[in-house]
Amino acid sequence: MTTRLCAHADEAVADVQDGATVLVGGFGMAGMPVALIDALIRQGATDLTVVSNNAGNGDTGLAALLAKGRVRKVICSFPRQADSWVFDGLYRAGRIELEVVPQGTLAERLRAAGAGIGAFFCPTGAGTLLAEGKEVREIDGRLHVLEYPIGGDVALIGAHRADRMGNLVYRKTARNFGPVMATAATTVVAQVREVVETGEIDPETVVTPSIFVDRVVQVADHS
Amino acid sequence: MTTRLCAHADEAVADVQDGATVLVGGFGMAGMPVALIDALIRQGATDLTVVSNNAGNGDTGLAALLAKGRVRKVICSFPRQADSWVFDGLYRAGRIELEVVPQGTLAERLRAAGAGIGAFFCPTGAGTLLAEGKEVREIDGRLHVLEYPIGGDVALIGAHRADRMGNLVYRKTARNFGPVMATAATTVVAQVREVVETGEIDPETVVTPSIFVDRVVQVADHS
Amino acid sequence: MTQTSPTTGGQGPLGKHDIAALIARDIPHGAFVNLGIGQPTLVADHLSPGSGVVLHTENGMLNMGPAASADQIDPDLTNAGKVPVTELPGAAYFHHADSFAMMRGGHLDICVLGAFQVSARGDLANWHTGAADAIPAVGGAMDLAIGAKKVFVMMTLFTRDGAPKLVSECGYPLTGLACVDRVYTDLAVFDITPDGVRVRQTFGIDVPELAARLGLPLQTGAPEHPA
Amino acid sequence: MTQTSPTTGGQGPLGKHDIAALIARDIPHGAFVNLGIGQPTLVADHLSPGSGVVLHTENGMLNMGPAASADQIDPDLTNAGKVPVTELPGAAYFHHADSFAMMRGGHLDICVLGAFQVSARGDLANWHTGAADAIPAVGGAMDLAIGAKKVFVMMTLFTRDGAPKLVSECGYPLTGLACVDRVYTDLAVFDITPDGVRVRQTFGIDVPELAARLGLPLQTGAPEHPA
Repeated sequence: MTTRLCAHADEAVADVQDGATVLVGGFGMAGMPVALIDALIRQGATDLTVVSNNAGNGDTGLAALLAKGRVRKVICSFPRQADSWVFDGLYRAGRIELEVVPQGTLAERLRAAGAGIGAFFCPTGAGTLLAEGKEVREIDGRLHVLEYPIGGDVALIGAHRADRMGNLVYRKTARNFGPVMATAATTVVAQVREVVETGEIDPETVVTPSIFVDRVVQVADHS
Repeated sequence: MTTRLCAHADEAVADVQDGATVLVGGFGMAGMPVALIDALIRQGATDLTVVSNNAGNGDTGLAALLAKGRVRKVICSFPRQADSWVFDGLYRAGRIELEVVPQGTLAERLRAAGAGIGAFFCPTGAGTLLAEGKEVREIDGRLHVLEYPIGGDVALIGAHRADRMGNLVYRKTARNFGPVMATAATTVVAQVREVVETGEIDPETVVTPSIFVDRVVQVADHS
Repeated sequence: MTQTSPTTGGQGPLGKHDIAALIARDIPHGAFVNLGIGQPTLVADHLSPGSGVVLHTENGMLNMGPAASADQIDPDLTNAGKVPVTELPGAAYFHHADSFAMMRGGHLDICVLGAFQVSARGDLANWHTGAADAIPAVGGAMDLAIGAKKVFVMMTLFTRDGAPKLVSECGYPLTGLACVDRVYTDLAVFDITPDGVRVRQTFGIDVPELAARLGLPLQTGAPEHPA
Repeated sequence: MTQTSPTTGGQGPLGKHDIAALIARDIPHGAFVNLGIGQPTLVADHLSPGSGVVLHTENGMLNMGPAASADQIDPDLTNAGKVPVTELPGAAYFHHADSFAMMRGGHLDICVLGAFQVSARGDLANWHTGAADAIPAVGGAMDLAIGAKKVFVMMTLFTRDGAPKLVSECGYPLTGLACVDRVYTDLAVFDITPDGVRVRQTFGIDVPELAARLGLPLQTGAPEHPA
């Protein structure tokens, strides 16, 4: 339905429920919806499952959400980084669950959720620890692992520009997980740097059409 | 490898082999690579499998290729149209094979070929004639049909503009099957209306990156 | 447009433009809608500019505008029926795999389809007559049938020969199983519910006669699960 | 860069920059290449502007340029290691699902990866030490391992403790099965072939000594299936 322009990030995440699965875009800081994560911390929802490429860096953003004990489980490709001490501590203390998914399989499982694909046979990870317990099938002489969709209750993404209808464009490699997460959640919230009038984005260049976007919040850059 | 700019459509399709599977873009006339099909007719390859949304209209283009007896099998979603008399005649005479695939499943099977997905469970067509003989599985309470990739030896597509590297943009609904077929064939040939210098297409707006494009031919519009 | 209570016959039968108007009225503000090909595309003519309804065409576009006038025709811009159309502000183009992912992924609010038959449990038959010499051609029918959040069918209730098209079991080859939510016809509007077929409105016929002609049990009264 | 015939030891061992230069020299003109993260990204420094090589970064870009200088840093433009980079003319951006579809679909000509171990049949271990307290983190390693047409590994041939990293069976958890085509090391370059490990070049060591230190049978002579 019609995309809503929210005056503040707090309004955009006001209804996130305890126990929700939250898809969080970004790769490193590029495309990271920092203002929305901060609003989610203020909002207070807990017992969350977070799906994101990483599991937080430093002490802000996703790491701050984790540090407050709001996250029950992380589904990501790469939790361990030089500055992922918050996650590392929680994990070693047994206070957070972790599902590690190869990065491309993570993207494809999100896409499957958005694209109505029930499951898919994927060659990535066949014969490795990450395929343990999964159905495996040889197709055309190659081992494939059966992978299921990952959908979210909410997606928080960072885009560059929206029009008033909710069409989105991204900028450079900040595009990353945003477009695919936007297809994969019941409620999709985008933080953007700029909102323009409908018609000002060339229809050939729209990356995420408005149909996928529920709420848009304009925030100052890098906040 | 590096995209080759061909002076003429004949050069671009010179090496299509008898027995090849040829993906042909376009939906109606929008995006139809007419000049490439005409060149393929002149080139003479036969015993072809053609994958396209339709099975030819009127007496030109794909219909002309069929009329010359060059096509053993058509894989498409919608062969029967008001002006598909060439296909209709061949089919009724038992001189051409037909595999009918739901349009979205056709697009998704092409994507799977290009994306290295071994097979996927798809709800479309479950419980219908088009699922007969296919593996069916209930996932989340819904029947799904196991669908396999459709890849091509050659893809012939129509795009709007290329740069000299082979990056492509399309125009309006002429985009249709082009981008997905460009990922799904060993050799991808694009006819375009315009070739511009590398760097003149905004990297944010590239729809088919050069990695997928082997040959580009500039042709006059609607030829 | 004629609206009546479900238990009394109003004026009828409706013409196809009346049915289209009825459907247009039931589409919520701002909905994302696919109108398939053929008769359902008439619904677009009855959507007001202020409806906020966004039309999807499966050949790769959102916010499709009306059919193109002679001087607007652009061979690169057609609807799924290959009719030249126009573009509204806020449109977006995408390729076929993305377009059908959007559909199959349940992102469209409503699609409106024609039908040969609909069964009492919502099975749809609209792609194949099953005749031995018919050339099968499915297009996007199966994708549309299972993709949208709500599937509305627009059809006459009886064939020219008087045979019901709302039936206990489809005789024609199926397009999709249990996928239809509501059926708009010249004589009545029906909801397909877990409890069976429920009459929402009738036009020039009363419910007992309707039930008799269809040979189907019909529920009446307010639906328990409004669309 | 030192090149020798496979049967005579040349100068060696090579430093990481020499190995990177060697790999760069073996990348064909116009190839589409992913350099992963860490040491393999050094290969980019040895590609000449005229090489026509197009770099892919899995976070969604083709025709990535060199690392950004201080005044070029754009937080929206990084490589897979999250290092600020630049854009070359003819670049293209795409989202993560498209980027990994490109990789998994076999469209990249070459990817270059680091490794803990490579087995004689090309199994790769580069993501997990298997230590009980290690936090598993795979990133794009498994996708890269199985995706590109050719997978090159860049590593030292022995650990600091002198243990071989080219082994008959990997002891570390695997990243991918039978996926490595060629192994570039400080002491030798190897092709993984259906007939076993074939030495292409050595640096400061001869083949018998190499075979002895590795404890592996080694083929020599021209490869039957050149990369």
